[in-house]
Amino acid sequence: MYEHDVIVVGAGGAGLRAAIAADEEGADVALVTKLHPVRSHTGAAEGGINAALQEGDSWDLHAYDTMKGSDYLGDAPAIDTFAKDAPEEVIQLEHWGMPFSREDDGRVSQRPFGGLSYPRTTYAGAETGHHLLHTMYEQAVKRGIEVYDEWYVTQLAVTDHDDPEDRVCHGCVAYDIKSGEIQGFRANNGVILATGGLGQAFDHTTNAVANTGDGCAMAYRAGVPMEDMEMIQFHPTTLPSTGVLISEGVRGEGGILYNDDEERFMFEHGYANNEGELASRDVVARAELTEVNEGRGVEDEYVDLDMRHLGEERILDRLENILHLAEDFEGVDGLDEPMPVKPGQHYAMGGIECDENGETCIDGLYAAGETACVSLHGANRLGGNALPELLVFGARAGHHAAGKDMKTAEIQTGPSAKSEPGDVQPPVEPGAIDAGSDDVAADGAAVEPKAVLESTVEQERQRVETLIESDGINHAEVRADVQETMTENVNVFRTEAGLEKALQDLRTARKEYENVAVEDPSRTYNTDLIHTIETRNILDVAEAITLGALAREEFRGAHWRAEHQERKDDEWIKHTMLAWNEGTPELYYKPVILEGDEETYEPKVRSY
Amino acid sequence: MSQSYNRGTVEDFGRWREFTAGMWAWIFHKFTGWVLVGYLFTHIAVLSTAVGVDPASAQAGSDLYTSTISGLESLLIVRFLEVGLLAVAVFHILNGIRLLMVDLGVGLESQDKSFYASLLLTGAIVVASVPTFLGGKLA
Amino acid sequence: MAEHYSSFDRGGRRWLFQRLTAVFLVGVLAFHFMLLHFVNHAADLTFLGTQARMNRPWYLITMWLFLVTATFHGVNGVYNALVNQGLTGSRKNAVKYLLGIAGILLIVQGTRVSLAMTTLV
Amino acid sequence: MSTQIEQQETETEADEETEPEVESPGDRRRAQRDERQAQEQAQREVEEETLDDEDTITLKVFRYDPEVEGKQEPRFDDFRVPFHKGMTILDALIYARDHYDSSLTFRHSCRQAVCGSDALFVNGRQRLGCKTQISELDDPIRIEPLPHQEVVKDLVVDMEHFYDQMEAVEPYFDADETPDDKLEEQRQTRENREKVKMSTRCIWCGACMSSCNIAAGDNEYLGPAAINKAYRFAMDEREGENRKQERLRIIEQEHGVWRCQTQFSCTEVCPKDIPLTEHIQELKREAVKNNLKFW
Ligand SMILES: Cc1cc2nc3c(=O)[nH]c(=O)nc-3n(C[C@H](O)[C@H](O)[C@H](O)COP(=O)(O)OP(=O)(O)OC[C@H]3O[C@@H](n4cnc5c(N)ncnc54)[C@H](O)[C@@H]3O)c2cc1C
Ligand code: HEM
Ligand code: SF4
Ligand code: F3S
Ligand code: FES
Repeated sequence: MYEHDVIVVGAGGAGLRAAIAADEEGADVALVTKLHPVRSHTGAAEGGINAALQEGDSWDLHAYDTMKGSDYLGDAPAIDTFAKDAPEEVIQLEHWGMPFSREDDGRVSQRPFGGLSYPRTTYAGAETGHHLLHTMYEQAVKRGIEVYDEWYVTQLAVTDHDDPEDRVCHGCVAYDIKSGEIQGFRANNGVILATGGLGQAFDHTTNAVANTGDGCAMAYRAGVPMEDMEMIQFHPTTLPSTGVLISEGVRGEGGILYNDDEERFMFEHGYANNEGELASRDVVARAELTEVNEGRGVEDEYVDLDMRHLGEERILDRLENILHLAEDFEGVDGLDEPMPVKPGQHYAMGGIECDENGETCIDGLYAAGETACVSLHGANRLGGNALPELLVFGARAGHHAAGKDMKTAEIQTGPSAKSEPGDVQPPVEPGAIDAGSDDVAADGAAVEPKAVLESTVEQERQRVETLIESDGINHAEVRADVQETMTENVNVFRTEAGLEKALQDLRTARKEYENVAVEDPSRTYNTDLIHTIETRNILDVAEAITLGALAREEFRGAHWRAEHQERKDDEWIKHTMLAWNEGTPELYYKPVILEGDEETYEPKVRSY
Repeated sequence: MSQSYNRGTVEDFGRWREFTAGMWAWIFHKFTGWVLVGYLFTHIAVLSTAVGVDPASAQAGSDLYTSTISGLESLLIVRFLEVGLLAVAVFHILNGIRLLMVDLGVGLESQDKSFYASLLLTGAIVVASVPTFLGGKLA
Repeated sequence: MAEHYSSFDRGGRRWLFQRLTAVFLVGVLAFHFMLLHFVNHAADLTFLGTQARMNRPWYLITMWLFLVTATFHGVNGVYNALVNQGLTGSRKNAVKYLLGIAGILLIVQGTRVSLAMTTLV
Repeated sequence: MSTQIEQQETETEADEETEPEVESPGDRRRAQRDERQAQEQAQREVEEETLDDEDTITLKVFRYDPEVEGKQEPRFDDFRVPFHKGMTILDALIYARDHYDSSLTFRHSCRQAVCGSDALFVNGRQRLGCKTQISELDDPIRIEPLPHQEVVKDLVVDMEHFYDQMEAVEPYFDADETPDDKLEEQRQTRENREKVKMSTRCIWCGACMSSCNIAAGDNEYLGPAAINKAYRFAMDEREGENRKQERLRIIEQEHGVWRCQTQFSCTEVCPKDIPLTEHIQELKREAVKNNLKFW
């Protein structure tokens, strides 16, 4: 068993920032991560980091933009804290040596970004995330922070009180991928989950293969509610075979979208008569899919993004990176032919419910980064707002877990924050096949930290043993089924029938999962095993997403419902919450907080 | 801990087919360098016959030094070896110049081309010198 | 944690000398080859001819410098090559001294030979 | 066609798992597994037969597992994978794993050449699996783990040594002084940022280190990636003169820059096109200049 004051699970931007923060407070902190830190998906971010740095800009403008962007589903305390802390965090990155792009006077450059009223996006070329990740990992090395890399966290060690709000998290259990060893990690002060996105619930995503929503699933099963899971952002231009992102810049420069009949469908089919290709992400994504669904897709799958008319010179000057991406990942020469694109899952706005200090309703359990939902992004995330979120809330979680005195959070967490029960009628029973059987809060009255940890370790050893020893089907089939139905039914377009179909398919997949087994008998670097466990997590988050989507009968931000074509502010300015409830998920609602420090945000029509 | 398997020499020179220009240049430079040191030692050894030559026999051209050298030079094989030595030396010089340029940061992008150029030039110089080396009286 | 290498035998000096000697050698070696194979054919060499050349002080000094630089360059090159291939510890030390001694012997013998070629001693 | 070999192998693997024991639930499961594997094998053969030759490629993949008896002696397995336009080596490996053999092991994550997980030795050259189009390669495609690194299993190599070397150059920004004001950035000229730009692109994939013959021979050699890392900081004007001196001290140790024999292999294989040899050479000159001041 390993023991530290603070255990940070995940070493992307959020995890690293949290670990450095805890270290700053003098805590003994360790990072436990299934990938070496520099392999985290934060490295893939291209665009930039928002922060109000310049004179003429201010944190409240940033907060206002963020609230508006969230379509009034963000919580004001989270948004205000975020906008206030972001500038210092970004400058701190600069002090840590991040190679930001510069102005002539040597200051950090800032550029305009969608949905921002001021050019406040700092960036480092088109590789902002890469530089952020590496700069922060380097600072972690400088501080000698312990890293357990290629250790896969499989479960949280939580006491088994009935009410999740009484539970305490004492650590987690992890599996050393290289040796196959299973160990308990005891956290004296707290565990911070920073496990990133859940894009692998979909079969077409800009997310990494490792983004399987492990943190969400583990916290969910441990009793922390999931918040606004239905809010998934889809990006309209990703490469069909890999999901690699083709930046909005192509359309910004004048790139045109064509269907198979070579029609400029954004105009010709009236999706956006004014803005055309430059309409907002969700509009374009829906237009593309409509084309494909109506049989006008190229190879019935995608549409073409053409930039040839821009001329070689301009392309090389401003979009060179895109040429490389299309060439390397799709085998297409953008100077010669149009590039195939289709919408892809991009970001999860929802996640583990937590407050401004990263605390969840379980004592000693924190969440930060994409896996968390402080509710900063609400129903729609603005470009460039995720990276500063990692910094701001990563740091806050780290500081708090290490014992720093901080302002009491205004956001309420846990089932006690419920304002009304949910009403969702799933066509099949959601949740665990055999409710209560594999919960973290295991049977027995373990409360004492060591005992909690030991019993969780034992449980995980059993799970691994069974998976390897038994005989069954390959998880890959189950995973593929989940991804397929999610992309088919819980995509950009959501109909009641589709969502119900998805829940049925997920149920079937869950039953199938009961029969999975790991074929590879080896304890050495058994990725078959890891992926099999991940698939379980994918199932849990996919179901949570779908349940939320079925419940929310309105069109808000990224969430579009065929039967409900408008934003219903009277009824739906509330968060959809999902409690695992020992395997029988329960949906309820929690109010959105619109009273900010400076003003109370008034929901307005979101148009740009 | 997992033990691991060492793939041994396959990894090094078993892969020569996959080497690129810079690698070949390195190998050739190494090889020619070693030949040159080898030669340097031998050369001094041969020249050592000059020690203790008495002036009289030198006048007659029958001293050990003169006769050793002309003796060696009368062997055709030695003449061929000398051509080889020339090739080795010329390549080492030309590639040495290439390396000095690399050290100075000049023309790094065309390092492969300069290597091929060294090879070609070496070939040309050697071919051009063959008559001189193999010519001259053998006896 | 990463180990910290602090062997302060900073290889820089030998590296620099290898380049400096190389520059010198380019000229002298080419000259040497030209003189003894093209201007005077090797086969026609005689002790007296050699003596005549070696008696010129600038030639003698050049040849001697040629010897010294070539020896340093060659021996250092060989040493480097071996170290690059991962020679370490006592074997490395052994090679270092062996090559050092060989180099010195070569220079000593070379010096003796070149002096013997002159009428200076 | 190589399914033959495949079949044999699968059988041997299965055999070994059966320990001499009286009938137990485990045995039964194993027996079932054998049976199912045989079925799957048959199915797979059918599947492969029906694949049109035109549209398939053959992967020859290095296999090794220190624990599994049939794999202790390294071998190559053949996989026939259907080809589609835009397919990368990584796609093909994933296909082979998910359809034929779930124990096929390799690292991968981002699928877009930023995480640096999947540097592999493909047809004799270090390449990122996700960034290598199959259409550019000759069939059959030979895929091996990175040379000069210890193999953990199949295509996974031990990266510890590489990480150690990276960390040995104190790879973190450490300015002599930073502004007191928490909202005041350090200034950096555009030229200076341009100068370090390429060096900051490294994704720690290890391809360069694996291609360098010197790094293969001399375990203590810092290697191209680590030296490039040192370059990234030594050349960053924000750090200040004192730190630069310390950085030069690190790279000019015996196993630092001087070991580089300008083989250029590192520069050729770097998936991020970092001019590694150039950076190393510049540091050599920088170190010499610096020392000349003291001589
Ligand atoms: C292509 C792309 C472009 C983007 N561009 C931008 C942009 O321009 N601006 C912006 O603001 N945002 C952008 N985003 C969003 C932003 O990059 C992400 O939201 C953010 O990086 C997530 O960071 P993270 O630290 O939460 O997670 P990650 O960086 O994904 O890190 C997750 C970590 O958790 C670890 N982990 C996961 N599961 C486990 C487990 N079970 N056990 C142990 N460890 C585990 C992983 O090893 C990893 O270290 C982009 C996203 C994508 C995909
Ligand atoms: C004539 C001009 C010469 C030039 C320009 C030259 C250049 C060089 C250079 C630049 C190197 C260093 C390679 C490196 O470390 O990367 C080198 C190595 C070497 N040189 Fe020379 N050299 C010359 C003559 C000689 C002579 C006359 C000898 C023989 C005594 C010689 C023997 C060597 C040896 C043994 C090496 C080491 C090879 C290795 O790495 O294994 N060189 N040469
Ligand atoms: S320098 Fe290039 S090849 Fe080497 S680790 Fe970095 S990215 Fe990979
Ligand atoms: S391959 Fe090695 S020798 Fe130098 S130029 Fe690159 S580090
Ligand atoms: S999978 Fe990330 S670099 Fe290839």
